[in-house]
Order: sequence, then structure tokens, then C-alpha cells
Amino acid sequence: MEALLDRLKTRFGVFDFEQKKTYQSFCSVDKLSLVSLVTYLKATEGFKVLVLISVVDWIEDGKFQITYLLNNPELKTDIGIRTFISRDNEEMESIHDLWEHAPTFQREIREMYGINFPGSPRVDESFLLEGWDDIPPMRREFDTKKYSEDTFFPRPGRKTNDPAEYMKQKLYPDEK
Amino acid sequence: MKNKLNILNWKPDRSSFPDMGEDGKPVISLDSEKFIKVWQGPNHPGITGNMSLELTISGDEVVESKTHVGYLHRGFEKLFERRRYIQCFPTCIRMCVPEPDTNEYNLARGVEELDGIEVPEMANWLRMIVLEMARLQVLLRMVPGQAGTMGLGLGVQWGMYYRELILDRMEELTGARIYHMYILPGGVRGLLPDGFKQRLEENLVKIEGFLKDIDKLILHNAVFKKRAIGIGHIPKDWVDQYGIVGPVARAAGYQRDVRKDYPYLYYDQIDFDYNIEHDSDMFARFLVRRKDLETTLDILRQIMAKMPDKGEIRAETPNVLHWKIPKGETYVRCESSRGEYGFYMVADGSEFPRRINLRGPSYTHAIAVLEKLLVNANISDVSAIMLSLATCPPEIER
Amino acid sequence: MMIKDILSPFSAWKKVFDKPVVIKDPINDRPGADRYRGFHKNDIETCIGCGTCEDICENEAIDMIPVEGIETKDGDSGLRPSIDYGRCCWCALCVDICTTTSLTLSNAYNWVEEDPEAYRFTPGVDEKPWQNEEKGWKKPEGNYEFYSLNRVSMEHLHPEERSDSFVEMVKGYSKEQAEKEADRCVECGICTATCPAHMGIPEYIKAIRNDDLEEGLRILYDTNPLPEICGRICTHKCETVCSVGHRGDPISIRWLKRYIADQNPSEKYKQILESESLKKNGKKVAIIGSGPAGLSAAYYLALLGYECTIYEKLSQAGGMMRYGIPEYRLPYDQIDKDINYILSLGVKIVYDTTIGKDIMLEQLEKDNDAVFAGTGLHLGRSTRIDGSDHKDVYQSIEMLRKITQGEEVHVAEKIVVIGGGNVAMDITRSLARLQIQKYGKVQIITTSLETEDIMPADVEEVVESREEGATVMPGWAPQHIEIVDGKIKGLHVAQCLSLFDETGNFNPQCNLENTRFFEGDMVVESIGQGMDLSYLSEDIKEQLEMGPRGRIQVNDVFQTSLPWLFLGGDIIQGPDVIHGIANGHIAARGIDRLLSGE
Amino acid sequence: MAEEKENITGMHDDKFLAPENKKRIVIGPEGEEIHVDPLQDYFCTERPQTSEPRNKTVEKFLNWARAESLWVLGFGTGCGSIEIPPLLSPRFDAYRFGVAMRATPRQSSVIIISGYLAVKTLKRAIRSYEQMQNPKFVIALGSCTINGGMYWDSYNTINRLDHYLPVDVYVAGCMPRPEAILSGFNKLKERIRAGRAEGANEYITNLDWYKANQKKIIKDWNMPDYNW
Repeated sequence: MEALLDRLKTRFGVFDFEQKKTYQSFCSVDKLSLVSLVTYLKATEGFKVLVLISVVDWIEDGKFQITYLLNNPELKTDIGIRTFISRDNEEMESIHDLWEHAPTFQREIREMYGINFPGSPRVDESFLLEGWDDIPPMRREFDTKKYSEDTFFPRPGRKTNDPAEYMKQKLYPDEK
Repeated sequence: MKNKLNILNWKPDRSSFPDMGEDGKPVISLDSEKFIKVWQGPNHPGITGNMSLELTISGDEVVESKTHVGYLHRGFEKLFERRRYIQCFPTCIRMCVPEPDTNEYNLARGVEELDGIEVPEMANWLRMIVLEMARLQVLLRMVPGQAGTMGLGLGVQWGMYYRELILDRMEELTGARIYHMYILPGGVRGLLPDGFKQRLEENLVKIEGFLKDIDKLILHNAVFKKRAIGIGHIPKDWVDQYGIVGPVARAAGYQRDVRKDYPYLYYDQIDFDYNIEHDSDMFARFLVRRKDLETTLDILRQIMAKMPDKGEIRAETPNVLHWKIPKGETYVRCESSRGEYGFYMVADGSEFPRRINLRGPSYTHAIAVLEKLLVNANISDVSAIMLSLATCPPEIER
Repeated sequence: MMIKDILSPFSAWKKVFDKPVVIKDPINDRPGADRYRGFHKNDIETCIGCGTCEDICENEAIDMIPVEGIETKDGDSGLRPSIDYGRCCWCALCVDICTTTSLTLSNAYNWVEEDPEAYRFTPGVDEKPWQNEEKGWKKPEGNYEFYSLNRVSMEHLHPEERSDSFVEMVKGYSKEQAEKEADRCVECGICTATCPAHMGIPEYIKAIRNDDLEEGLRILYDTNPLPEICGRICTHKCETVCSVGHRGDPISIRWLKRYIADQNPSEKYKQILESESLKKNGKKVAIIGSGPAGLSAAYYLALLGYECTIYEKLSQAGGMMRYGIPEYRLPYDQIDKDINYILSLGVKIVYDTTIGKDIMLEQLEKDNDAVFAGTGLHLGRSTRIDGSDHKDVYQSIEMLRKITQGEEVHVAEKIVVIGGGNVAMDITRSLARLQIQKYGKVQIITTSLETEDIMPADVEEVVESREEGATVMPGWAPQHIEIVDGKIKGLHVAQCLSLFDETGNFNPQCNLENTRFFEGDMVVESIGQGMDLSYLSEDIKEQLEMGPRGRIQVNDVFQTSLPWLFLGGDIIQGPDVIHGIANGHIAARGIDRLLSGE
Repeated sequence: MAEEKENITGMHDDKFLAPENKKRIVIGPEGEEIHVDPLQDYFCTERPQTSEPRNKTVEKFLNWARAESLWVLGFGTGCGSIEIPPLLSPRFDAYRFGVAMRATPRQSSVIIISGYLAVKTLKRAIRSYEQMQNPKFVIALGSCTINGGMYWDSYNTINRLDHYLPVDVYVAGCMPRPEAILSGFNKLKERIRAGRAEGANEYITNLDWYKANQKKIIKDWNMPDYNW
């Protein structure tokens, strides 16, 4: 793992290297070097399996983190590659030509986060949702509870009391 | 088997119909009236969940297929964002309906890994028992179900009964039939009831008898063989390219089993082997699952022999009502009956998870692989191929 | 294909003669397993309505609703969980976290309705067929807890280290300890109503968890201007009702309060509490006594812009907190920390001034817009048994004051203390320290009417007294003091059978045949204190309306029948610090209402 | 061979309408123009009618017959469908109570909404329900159909089924066990025999209300109002 990291550092400038488990580590890389790094890992280092592509929304930093988790089935090691893209310019290079199932991930991300992957097959088709006209639901600013209450109106007639507040009303209502 | 080779080499004769383009692929135009578009689903096709296939067929052959999912989309990953870690558990188990325990286990393990909690030994053994029982329960549906998709419903009916026996044990141990909610971060929710091992052993003996019946009814069934051998053949080089996992990869000759590759719990203390087949067709996958069933029975017996009788069932954890997990990320995986089942978890130091992303086997099996695999398949084999890939839509859609 | 492949499927025919596995009447023949998670049951007598089940429910399936026949009282909110089966998912997390284990699940699972509105019920209240079902899900046995039941132990000085000095014996929590202890809180808020000052207990505990101690201090000062003092010596009634205490140790709320106060340096108080520039409204209030009630009233009046002057009889502020509580429990510099902050807000103190002697109450009334008196209980009460008028029979309250002031007190080799309250323990432990300093060993017997289980003193006080060498003998009624040659020989006691008669009046009954003799050279009486109202002139006394038990009648804002005179603290309620603080706060509000003419 | 002219002005410009459902003009073999509006042409445009009960005795007999042969549409919409196969397997054997599964809505009289309904599935469930023959009944399983259940705050699942389909019987549980589903069927039988199971008529009577509710959440409404 250490040797691999050195190679990656010099060639692609990865940073924030973290090894959590003996067989799993994470590192970050610049958005522009991502595809070449992934291609290199697949072709040369034996990370032949794409486990997943996942997005984390760091709304407070104005960034999306895209994680590509690759697996080397021979050495039985995982490497997670994080890359950060700006929330204002949500576009990422597609890796659909490297793995056959990558388009599925990208299609879901496009729908759930609104991140575009130009060139990825069927990326603009709706995937899980049908007729969705709100902001992409997995973005942090989308409030699912509010949306649900507005759209699907829960059954009325329920009322709850906070024990402390209720005891106050009952036992010492005069105090502010 | 002589015939088998012939079948493997058999290709449909497309010399006259449909029209072939210059690139050697059929020209698919609905206006040519040589094709019909058939939608399969979203009603359950067989025993998988709601999902629809948009099939373009020519005669009874599929020339193009598209998977449409989203009928079971509940937005789990969004819901997790507003639930505390403990509250994620009742929610997460519903991500995969037939085998909920892998969800519980993965999430619990992720939380434990991120927060550095040691689980007591007894709890780990109990987790293994539940995970293996869950696998057994699913395979008892899936193995005869493979024949069920071809119209042989008897095996399914039998399998359902034996599955019920395991569900009874589940109910006894965990307090529920389907959504067990047994594994929580730090441990499990109860010791084995009195006499549990004995009752489970009785059930295992019955199931062993059932396996013999399955062999007679399905494995040595001329019709099943005819329809399964050579159908749904996955080339070996697809496995890494498509991210194929579990029994499907094992049926293609790859040694892929999370229990052995990345040992978790006490699987390294258990003696079992990869169940490998090489033909990579529907029949090979059936054989792998059929062997998996036997392996599971064997593992369950080993667990019962090795596990201690008493012990702590839960480690001390922070107050679950405001449990903050330190910032970090991890990917945890375990072997479900359908293959590698993983959770990618990101914690941001608050009481709520930042992101929990499920990567189930069906995510690639049911979309990328299935769409390719159905081309040239006979329309009557569609649901059989779907099941042989262990399609489970709820885990795609979440 | 072989012939075997064609024939073997037909072996299924042999099943024709098997016994069918069909269950005849599945609806009635199949009860849930012993542990099955079916419908909810609740033991409403045990339930305290803490709402923890509501907090943990991820589906918001539980509502806390008032139930007829359940009174809201200390430690019981009077609410009971009502469950919406349009939300429930039968995960039983509510059962596992229930603080009293009253909520359980039965193993019944069969409920079919045509009306969706019917799926709401209050278990234990609404009649349901399964409510007496024995089987079902209960909280798993063994070490299975969702929150820790064990209090984070507070570091104490060892009895050997502490028993000869007046150094503070409780060390206080470290950051890790405090956060771990704060983590145990389930945020039910039951304690808030029981605290006389209604402090925002769950809120400041949350501030500790979030490591935001400045916010914590702000919450403390909302209702309590003496957190350092309260954090050490409060009678912590909150902890007696703590819902976590139903199965384990209650949260040590008092120590957590102390932690917040300790961690905030006094020079930052003004900045944290945003009290740097208070506007004056030009009105004046006189306060008699600088005890908790007086200080609390002064603080809140000062915040409202009143000019407050405290008149104190002794030479230092603090009242009973300084003169009644030994230093090892409450160091003087901590008293000063709290008091100095209040004084820094512009509150003036006039020391060594006795009302009624140096200055008359009528004069105060003329000079000020209102008067608040929190004069406390400073007169010792005597047992009035034979021999109690001997010169070597002392009053604990006077002795404690002398010890505080650094005066020499008489310490005999063998001492008997009469009393079972905290003051008795204070004097016992103070005298024990002095005995060690003087004689090198402790020979002190503390006896009380009350038996161990109903002793008013805090359990830890009793335990620590014993650790320090004192003998605590509860359940004995003093009969007479034996005096030989003008010297005390000891105390005769008889076994105490009961304290109250049927009508509830104090009337101890003794078994005179079971007697004991406690040897001692001096006797200290510590059976309670009385109030000294000598500062009230006869004229004023006549105008005041009196209430039961010789106390002066006040209304809900502690206003007497003389509109300008407010009374509070031990003379009205208590005796303890927190009541004094609460009274002072409410009285301050009352005075504000009176003077601002609302 | 028909030819299509595209982008004719004044056509349906609903962005959600699938291409095959859009109004268009087709040129016939002899050059004549045929106006095609699939939503109008392929479905019955007439508003459905309620079916009035016949005379009392006949109706009583019919209700008995209806109650004893409940044919269920094999459409599991949610988690609950995991407990339907056991219901029909040897142990519980629902066939002996007259409950049988059917593959198409045209043959079925009962639809089981087995749990949560994603909006996408709701659309299919409505279509399936509307294609069923009268009288038809709805059984709702689990908390999700009553008040949202587990997914009460999800952006993609409905909270109250009774706003979209007329429900006859609710079964509590998450998921209801096969035994509980059987008692659900028993309750439904009772209701049918008593002549109270008028869901189909109710749906038609309040069609406008149901349609308004459905259209509110199905944003890509691209089907006729009544599918038959």
C-alpha cells in the first residue's frame, strides 16, 4: 500500500491518504487527474473492479465529494479515490468507457444530485424518479420532510406534548 | 454431457430476419413492424421485486432490452440524513426485503468501525447465526425458485415450507419474521432461547432431506436441464468489467466470496470452501446456489458447535439518543446470498450520518448485465435469467 | 439427457402419502413466539411519561398525551405514550430505551380494521385484548443498555487525606468525565419541574455535550445566579426524579452544573452573560440578608435595572452558605466567585448592619421603593430533654458559624450529635476533623430519630461521615442526658418506632424497653432551626398576616400583606439553597411587577 | 405504411407525454390524413357509471359468491409482498379460503396494496385498479398505507392510501404476518357479505376527488382519466 501511494503521489499528486483497515485506504485527487488515475489503477495496478461511485454533499464547503471505490481482487485491497467538485459547476468527466456498469452509477448521480456526466449513455433519462420537477432530492438543501408533508399530507388529528413544557403548564404556569 | 456443448455453441439464425445493419447488429426500428415492444413488469415477474423490462422482441427473441427501476424507490439515503444512527437501523433493514440482516450487520459494523467499538464475542457468534439463517432462508426460496420461473411450481411450494421452518427459528430468536432488527451497533438483542440449537438442528436435518428432493425434482430434471444449460451465459471477462459478484461470479469460475476474501466476524474459524462452477450459465449458477445451501447448513452446524453458551450480548455504547460518530469514512461489506453487499458510510462528527450508500449486487446484475444478457434470449427465459442473476430491485432503488 | 433425468422428477409422487403440513386454523393456532414483537402494552402505573420512547421513535409514531386519572406531579409528567399504528414499524427501540421498563410489546399481531383512524391507541389506557398478554418483547436481559446506568464516579479525596483538613473533598469532573456523564442524559426534562428554580437542566447538560460551556453558563444564570454554590451543595431534588435513576444511578446534575461554573473563569462572566452595560431605571430596592434568597433577588433586580442594597448582619456575605456549611464542602473562594459577580453588577452590600438595631425597617421602607427580606433560619432549636440546658450542650448552627469565623470552639474527646439532617452531618464531620487535629482520633456518635431509610440527610453525607470515622446511629430517640458531677457522661436513647401519628402530626413513639447509652463528654443538638424575626417591629408584625406553623403569609410572588415587603428563602420555604434562589427570583419578578406598575 | 408528420402546431405540448401517446397526424396508405389522439382513441372516453345493486335476495347471493372467491391481482407493491408467497404456500394455503392469485387485473377482484407506494408505482397501481372488473376490493397492508409508516417523511412514497384508492380493509403490521393477512381476507369477506364493500362505486362517485388527489402527486400525468 505504501509503495503504491508513493507511485500515485509522484504521478498524480494524490493527497489526504488515509488507511482505515489493512485492506482499505482512501485518498483524494484533483478533479482533472481523476480519470487518468483511475485508468492507471485499472490497467497497471490491478484495481480491476469498480465497486461503487458515490457522492457526498458537503454543502457547508460548497463542494460535492465524488468517491470512486476500486477493488483489486487479486491482492484483495480497496482504494477509495475522492475528488471534489464545486457545487456551482457540477460536472464531472465520465468513466463509462472503463466499466460497463459505471453509466448506471452516473445516471443515478445525475438524477439524485444533478451532477452531469457528459457523454455517459442514457445519463439524462430518468432513473428512479418519474416526473420529478423539484431540485435533485439527494442534495442537502432539499428537505424531504417538508416536501412529504406538503405533498402527501399526513393524517391529521395527532398532537403531542413535550413533558417539560407540559409539566410547566400544569405545575407552574405563571413563570415565564 | 455431449449436448451441452452443442447448446453452448448454438446461435440463432439471423440470416433473413431481422435485418442486419452494416455493423453486423440488427437494425431495430419499430416502424418496420418486424418488432414488438413488450413491457414485462412492474408486477413481480416471478419472485423478484417490482421492476420492469422494456423488451423489443422479434418473434420470440429479445433483440433489445432496457431495465426500468424506481418502483420501489423510497429515498432511504435521504432518510438516513435526518435520522440518528440508532434510528437508521429500523429503516436500513428495509432496503433489501428478502434478506434484511445483511443491512443491519453492515450498518452496525460501519458504526462500530467508525467509532471504534469492540463487540463481545458472544454477540459476534449470534450475528453469524442470524446471517447464516438469513442466507439459508433466501436460498430456500431462490434455489427451487429457479425452476419455478420455468413453471415448475412444486419445488417453490416445498421450499416455502422449509423456509417457514427457518423463519420460525428467526421469530424465536429475533422477535420478528421478516424484519428482524436483531443486530444493533455494539451487539445483538438477545441470547438464544432455551433449546434453540436442538430445534434448529432438527430443521437442518429436514432441510437436508429436502435437498435430496430438490436434486430429484430439479437437478436431475430433463426439462430443467434443457432449459437451463447454456442459457444466460456470462462470458468470463465480464465479471470484472461489470462488477459481477457472489454466486454469479463463482459460477464463472472466479473465487469471490467476501467471507473468505475479507473475513469478518469469525468466518476465519469456520471451515468451508468456495463453491465454484465454470460454465457460467444458468445451470452453473443454480449448481453454485445448490452447493451454497449445503455449505450454509454446514456452517450453521459449525457455528453451533463452536459458539459459547453464555456471554455478553452488547458492548457499552454512548447514549444512543445523541450518539456522535467521529468524522471519517469507510466501506464495509459482507457476503449476502446474492454476493458482496456493501455500505459506503461517511460520518461528519454529528449525531446524524452524512451519507450511507448501499452497493448491492443487483445494482449491476439487474441493469448493466441483465440488459446485455437478455439480448438474443428467448422471451420465455427472461424471468429465469432475471432470477439466476439474483435480481432484487429494492436494493437498486433504495 | 439420461433416462434418470426423465424419471427422477416423478419421485415427487411419493409425497402424496405424506402428512400435510397445512395449519388448520392459522389465525388462532399460531400465537407469536415468546419474544415476538407484537402490539404495545404499557404499565401506566410505572410509566412516568418521560417521552424517551417518543424521542427514539424514528417514525414519530408516538405522541405523549394527557391521560385521565394520571396526575402531573414531581417525577411524573402525567403524559402517557399513545401510538399511531399508521407509523409504527415494531422495531421495539421504544421498549429497549424505556427508562422505567413499563413499555413492552405483547406477542399479539392480529388487528384488522375498516377504518384507518382506528389505529391509534394509548396502551394501558385503551382496552385492548392483548393488554394482559404475558409473552412478547421485553428489554433483553443482561448488559444491554442504550445509555449507561452507572454514574461517572467523581474523584474524592480519600478519607485519610481529607479527615483532618477542611480542604474541599470533591474534586470536580474533568472534561472527559463531564461529557461522559452528560451523555447519559435522555433529555426528558422531568427534572425541570421538580427543581425549585426550574432550571433548564437538559439544556445545560446538552451544552456540556456540545462542549459549549459559555452557552451552559448563560442557561444557568437564566434561573440561578449562584451556580458555583449550587453546583456543590444543592440538595439536588432533580436527581431524585431523574428518569435515568429509575433503573440506574441518576445523572449527577449537580456536579455537571458545578463543572460548567468551574470551567468558566470569573473574569469572562460579564462578557459571556452580556451584562457589561446594564441600564438603570432609577428605582431602589433594599434587601435584608445576603443569603441565597437575597443574592438571587438582588441579581435579577439588578438585571432589570434596579439599584439594590443588601444589608448583612455579619461581616461577610453569603449567609448560611458561608456560615452554615463547612469549608470542605463549599470553599469560601467559590462563594466569593459567585457573590463578586453579583456585586460587580452594581449591587451594594452594607456589612455588620443589623436591621431593627442599627437601622430600622421603617427607615428602609422610606428610603427604598420596596424591601425584600431573606433572613433565613439562624436560631438553633433545642431538644428540651433533661440535661439539655447544660453548658456543654451546644447548638450546631452556632458552632458552625464559629468554626467558619475562625473562632475557637470547644471540642471534647467524645461527642454525641443529635440529628439526622445535613446540618447534623456537617457538624459531625467538622467536629471529627477538629477531633483529629486535637486528639488524633475520632470519637463521635451521631444519632437521629429517623431510621436510615428515611433520614433527611443525603446518603453520600452519611456514607462519607462514616468513612471519616464517625458512628452514625439512626433510629434512636434521645431520652435524657446523663450528668455526673456537673459533667456530661452521655446520652440515653430509646428505640424509635414511628415518627408520625395517624393524623400525620409529628409525634414520635418509642420502645422504652430497648434503650442504649451513647457515651460522650459533650452533646451537640442539630434538630432544626428557627427563624429570628426580631427585626420586624411590633407595629409591622401586627400588620402582617400570618400563615400556618407560625410562618408569615405570602402570595405567589412572596409579597406579604404589606405591599412593599417581600419575604423569601428559608423563612418561607426550604430550608435549602435552591428554594432560596427560586424565591429570590420570583420575588424579584414580583417587585418588578409592583414597581413598574404592570 | 403509415408515415408520421412531426411537430404539428397546436398539438398536445405536455412534456411528460410519451411519444407514442402524443396527438399526431398519420398519412394513410391512400394519402388520406388520419388524426390520431392515442389518449382519446385507444381508451373509452365515457365517464364510468356506478353499478346499482339488483334486488335484495339476488344481491345477497351474489355477495356470498363474491366473498368466497377472492381473486387477487399478483401485484406486490411494497415490502408486504414478501409475505404473500408464504400465504399461498403449504403452511397457510390461502386457496382453501377462496383466495387465489391472478396474473392480470381483468381477472381479479382484489388488489393488495402491500405496503408503501412509490409515486411511480402508484400510477401503475391506479391503472391496474381501474382495469379490474367491478365489484373490486382493496386490501391495504401495513402502517405505510395508513399514515405513511416507515416512510412518512420520504419524498417519494404516499402517506395515505385512502386518498387515491377506496380501501376496504386495513391490516396492521410492518409487515403483517400471513395469519394477519388471512384475517384481513376474513374481514373483507364479512364486509362483502354485509354489502358494505362498495369501494368500486365509491371510487366512481367521487372520481373527481380521487383524480384530483392522484394528479396532484403524479406530475407526469400522461394517461387517460379512466383506463378501460
